[in-house]
Amino acid sequence: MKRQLSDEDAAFRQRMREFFTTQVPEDIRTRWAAGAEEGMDDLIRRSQQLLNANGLAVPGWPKEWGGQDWSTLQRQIWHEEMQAASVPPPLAFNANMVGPVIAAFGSEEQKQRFLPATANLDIWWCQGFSEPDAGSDLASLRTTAVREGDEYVVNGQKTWTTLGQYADWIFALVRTDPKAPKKQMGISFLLIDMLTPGITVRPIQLIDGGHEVNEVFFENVRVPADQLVGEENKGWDYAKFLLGNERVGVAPVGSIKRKLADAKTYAASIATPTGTLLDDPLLAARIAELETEVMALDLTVLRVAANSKDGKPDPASSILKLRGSQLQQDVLELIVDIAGPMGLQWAAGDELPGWATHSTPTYLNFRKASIYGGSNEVQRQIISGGILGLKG
Amino acid sequence: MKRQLSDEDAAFRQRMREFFTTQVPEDIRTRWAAGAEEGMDDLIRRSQQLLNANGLAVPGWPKEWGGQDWSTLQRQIWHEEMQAASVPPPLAFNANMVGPVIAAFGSEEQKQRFLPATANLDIWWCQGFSEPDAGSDLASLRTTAVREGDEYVVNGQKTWTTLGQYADWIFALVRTDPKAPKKQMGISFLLIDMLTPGITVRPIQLIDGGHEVNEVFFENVRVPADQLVGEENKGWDYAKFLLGNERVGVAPVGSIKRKLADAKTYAASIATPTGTLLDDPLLAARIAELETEVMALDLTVLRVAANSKDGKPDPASSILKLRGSQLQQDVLELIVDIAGPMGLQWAAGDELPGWATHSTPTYLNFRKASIYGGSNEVQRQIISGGILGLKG
Amino acid sequence: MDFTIDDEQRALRDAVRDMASRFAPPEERDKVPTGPRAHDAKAWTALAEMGLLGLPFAEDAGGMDATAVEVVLAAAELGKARVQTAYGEALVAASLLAAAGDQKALLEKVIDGSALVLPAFAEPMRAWAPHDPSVTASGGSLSGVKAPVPIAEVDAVLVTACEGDQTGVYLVDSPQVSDGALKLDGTAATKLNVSADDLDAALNLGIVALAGEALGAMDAALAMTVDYLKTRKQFGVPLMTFQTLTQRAADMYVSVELARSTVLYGAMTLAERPSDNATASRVKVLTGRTGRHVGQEAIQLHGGIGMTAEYAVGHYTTRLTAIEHTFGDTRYHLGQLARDVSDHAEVDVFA
Amino acid sequence: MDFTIDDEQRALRDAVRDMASRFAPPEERDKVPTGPRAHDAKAWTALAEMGLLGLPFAEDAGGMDATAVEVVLAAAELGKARVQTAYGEALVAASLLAAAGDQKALLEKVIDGSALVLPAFAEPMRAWAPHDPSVTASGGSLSGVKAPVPIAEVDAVLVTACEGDQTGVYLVDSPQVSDGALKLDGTAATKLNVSADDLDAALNLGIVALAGEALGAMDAALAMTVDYLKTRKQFGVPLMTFQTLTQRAADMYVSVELARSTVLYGAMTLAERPSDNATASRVKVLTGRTGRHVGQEAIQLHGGIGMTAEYAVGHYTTRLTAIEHTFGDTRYHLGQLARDVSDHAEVDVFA
Repeated sequence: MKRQLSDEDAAFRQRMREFFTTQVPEDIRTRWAAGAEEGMDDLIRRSQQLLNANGLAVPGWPKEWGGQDWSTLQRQIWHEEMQAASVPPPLAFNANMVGPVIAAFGSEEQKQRFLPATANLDIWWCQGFSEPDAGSDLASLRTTAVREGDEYVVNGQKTWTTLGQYADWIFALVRTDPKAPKKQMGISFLLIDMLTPGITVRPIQLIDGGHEVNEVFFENVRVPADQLVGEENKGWDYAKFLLGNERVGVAPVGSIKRKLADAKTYAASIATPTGTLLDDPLLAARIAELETEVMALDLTVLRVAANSKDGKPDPASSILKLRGSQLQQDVLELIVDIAGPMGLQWAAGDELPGWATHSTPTYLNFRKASIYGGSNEVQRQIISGGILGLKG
Repeated sequence: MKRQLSDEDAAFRQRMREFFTTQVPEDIRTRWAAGAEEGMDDLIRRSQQLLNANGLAVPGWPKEWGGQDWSTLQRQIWHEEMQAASVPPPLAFNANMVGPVIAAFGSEEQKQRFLPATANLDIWWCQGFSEPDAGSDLASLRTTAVREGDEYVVNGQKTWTTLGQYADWIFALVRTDPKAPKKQMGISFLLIDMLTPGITVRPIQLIDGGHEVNEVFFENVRVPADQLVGEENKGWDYAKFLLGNERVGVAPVGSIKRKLADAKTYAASIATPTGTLLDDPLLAARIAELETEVMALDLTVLRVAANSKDGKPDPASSILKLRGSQLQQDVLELIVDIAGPMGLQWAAGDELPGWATHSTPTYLNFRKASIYGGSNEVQRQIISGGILGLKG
Repeated sequence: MDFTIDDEQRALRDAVRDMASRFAPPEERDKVPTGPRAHDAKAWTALAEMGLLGLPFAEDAGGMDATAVEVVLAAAELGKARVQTAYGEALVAASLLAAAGDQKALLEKVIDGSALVLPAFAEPMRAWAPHDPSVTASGGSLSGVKAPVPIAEVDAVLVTACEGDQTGVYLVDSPQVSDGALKLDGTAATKLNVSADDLDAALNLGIVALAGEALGAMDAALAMTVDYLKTRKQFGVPLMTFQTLTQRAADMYVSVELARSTVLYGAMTLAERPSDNATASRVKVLTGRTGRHVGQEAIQLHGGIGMTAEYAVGHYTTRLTAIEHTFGDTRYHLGQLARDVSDHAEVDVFA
Repeated sequence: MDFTIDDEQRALRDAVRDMASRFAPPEERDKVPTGPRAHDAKAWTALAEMGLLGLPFAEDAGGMDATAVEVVLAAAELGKARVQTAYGEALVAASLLAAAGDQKALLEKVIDGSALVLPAFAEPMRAWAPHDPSVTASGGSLSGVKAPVPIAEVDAVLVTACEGDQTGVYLVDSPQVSDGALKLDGTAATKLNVSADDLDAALNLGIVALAGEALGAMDAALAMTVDYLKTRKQFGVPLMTFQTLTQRAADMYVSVELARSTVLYGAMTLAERPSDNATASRVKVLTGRTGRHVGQEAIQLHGGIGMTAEYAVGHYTTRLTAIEHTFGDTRYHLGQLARDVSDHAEVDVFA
């Protein structure tokens, strides 16, 4: 047992910190930290291309496709430092989802065609998994793909497609065998160019007024058969691999810590009749408790990272997802409370700083954190079933 | 809508307060408030007989058997004032359980034989419902009663029989028709003298070291058939009546309020480097919040009492039971925290006051409040099914 | 204690429900407003015509001679229908104008809806502290900043300001609000002849009005959630098959019922004792906590659909969040209660 | 950061586990002790013989030259087996004797188990405040009261006392403890040559030892609960069919895993920086909250059986409650952290 980083890891950490805080342009990082929606795609693209040029975009991939031979701990450090410096992280759909799937199950031709462009965000991917009537029950999907010669003809609807408005391609789960004996069977994993005729993207506005998710409609969309990943009807296996693949970054600890540090700065800037909000004993105790809980999560991420078995979905990820989303929400809730009456206004101005006027929409927006990507109820189910062996 | 009590109810409240604080001997009330286990049976007996002599033991019963023509609100006031004055309340098994069942479903002969003695605690009743393998699933009971001539022969085991060590009689649910198509059918409600040969009472020690519940074993116990209440195989109906009958006292608001007021006195008596614990902002805020929540419960009890439909089980009782047990537990937890290091010792002495040394065992003992009498999970089930119509 | 509503109250409630349904925002894709709502002059006129702005004020000032109880019943209907207005805020202003005694003409216009007068008490970069403004007054002119001002298109605002160590309430006509802020730079103002108690009473009325609106919002959010659990299927069965969801719906119900008792009681109590700050703070703390619980769970139990603007449930959560932070948040009011916790042995609801 | 335990640590853990199983209290009807446990001289001797009392101390004082990490691993096994001793308390005393420098003889006897020396820091009717005792010292004699004293049959106690505005630690031989209290009335005492930092370091060692014991207790309580849900049937099906129970078991698991990371990290950190009070307070706050959560849920998910003395689960809850209130409760340590919250931008676990 050893608290400190090894000399090697400490140097690695130093190198990451230096790169992120000095080599990533200030304007990218401040605009990202402010959370502005407009131009977000541009920030993500610039950031990922810079990271990729420096070998920092897809460290978890196989080395020949741009990966790094880092330990899980190092990848964790990379991720935390990136978040701590407010650097837009590589697009998860590219770096953590479709990339590893193509690398693991794609044909050689698919790898060459897609992986470099995916690492460099020359292709912006979006995810076509959820459907309107499926929700957490992914396997009930109804979008069909019927093989006709060298093509699949796709019909159906996907939803909750995050950032689909910017996407060049979509990776989708489709039903290729409607007669399969189990609903998890008969599903395939297709790569589809968003410019293919028959695809319509329709925005879904969220309660904070923002637009980050979409519906995607497929009407007789003809997809070349060489865009099928792996084997037909094996898509569920690839999807499970994709969903359970990543433990690094599942809990956004770096970002939570930065927000919590910000919250203290904000609190110290709010006057009360006797000092500042940071002197208020109730608020200070709430911050101290959150710091303690975030520390516990931070440590658990490090502990779990060290035990990671590569490539195997691990129910321990569920601890990180569950607690990570809770603490992220707790910290955003804290910031709304620090903003106080200023949070009643959603537009910044001379007198009302952006952190305060954004606090409420941001808080509301991140209620999604406990729903998307496997709701907290699903995570608890994975823990109770997969770890504790409690099978209802 | 009217906040204040009517003149009549205000006068009633005054009368109750005066009686409880001046006519019930001081020694009964202080010993009851201190919560000592030893001699508890004597306190209860003395209190109930005094109350009964003044028409205050069984106000909810039919008038001819000692009841009062009070409104539900008045019964609520009676109960709160009794608790506020630390007067031992009438034994629930007598006053709220078996008494109303005999009054509603018993024969005239049973009424005359049992009701006066039950009201006066000349008979101390205990409850024989739960069984070792049933838990919350009462209807799965296995204790059998086989009719032989003018007698039932009872065999089986009951458990969680509260204060059974003092009891003269037990009212028990027994299975009289093992072949009934549903488990709720074929159950009967029997009155059994604890001195009948074949009955053994065995204490169950609880984690606080106390003895308040028991196992009761029946081995060929011969019970005269005229001790069957109502009809054979209709016992489940009477049990449901009994369990859903009472809304007054379901949430021990009077007692919670008294404990919370005590907690403030205790906190003010504990020195800190800068004053007393009551000045500690975190503790004071916790007390203020509890006072607010207890007030909300207090008001809800009054609101629900006014809507009470006599004799009908009402799922609204579940709100009171659920929230009442939670707040009772919260206040006892608060007192443990106020006692601080003193709570590490469980025996009082010159230097360590009884409230502090009893705080931990009392806190532990009342973890039962969310389990006994229908666990909080069962109460939520009643609310979601019975009120919200959410039927799994 | 009697929580039943009488025939007159029932008639009021039904009338407001009917009116509110006409002004409820659409639940249609791409037409749903998000965030703080702009002033809706038509809805405001309808409110005024129904007498809601004058409910707790004397008849000779154009009021209805009713009480905070009626305010709560009306506000609950607005909350249920998602009709967001400055109702609670306007009542604060009207209450202060009524207390001032010499503002009858303006009060009448406020009540009949022809003048929109709102309080502008909050200050940027300062925690809520109604009796401790940083805006200063000197010889009838004010300096400092108030923000956010609830609505820019106001005819006048009431502003708190310090003159020496005295906090006063000032009337500023035709204020220039930009980016949500009112900058005062020697701005002329009329001092109202009101006491600190009057200010408390006005804010307490606003608090209970908003608590009523919150209660309506919670009722509706709970009802939507229950309905969703009944009808929505997942994994081939209705959501209500999942006990973890139904048990949490039960907890929401319990929270809402306790809030209902508290809000109605708060209205009855403040009708008798308008400057009973402890009761107002308890109402605020309880509805604040409950609003957060119910609002968050309503979204969570809906899942993704609860996050979308076209579905009402998230709007209730948005509004509940705003209400919690108006006229002092839970932290502020809990702090007030904590400060006074040794003043009484227990909370006697009949006292 | 590396949380893996090495072979030597594993061997220690297994040895303690084996020993602890021999001293675990019975789980038999009418034989189960409830409440604070009396001193078990045999178990104490076994602890000493295994070297546990000397784990973090230098070899030349009879210690094992190990660290707080080994203390935590050992304490966790005691906690799991419900072997309640004054282990954490004895380490506090030994740490102070070691710091004093001139108490080597007594320290050796403490470590080899031949002398039982414990801290008596708590005072009746006073909240935990280790640097602010009400007992006073004057010319080598003490006046005031310490209570509760963990165990009456001690050979000596260490007592905190004020001399002027200085807090010192004093050794009192053969103290007379009655009804849990030590009354000092000009009682002769030896002042130890220790600093305020030494006192903090000693208490922090005690805190992390107790946190280790709590971790073991939580692990066991969770395991029992999971096992019960798997095997116990109700309404004709195993309890694990009820999703509301399994989801809560999942939350318990998450709590325990976060506590594990925190306790192990706390041990590693305090091994390096014994008087790092902030880390000790964070360990205390997190295990305090988690212990309450896990202890209460373990009973609740068991139902009635969880309340009975013959079944171990409630004893874990009892012990967790005691641990939470030893060496400062959650409120105290949260207050300490809150006081210093502006001292740092964030908690850097590598710093």
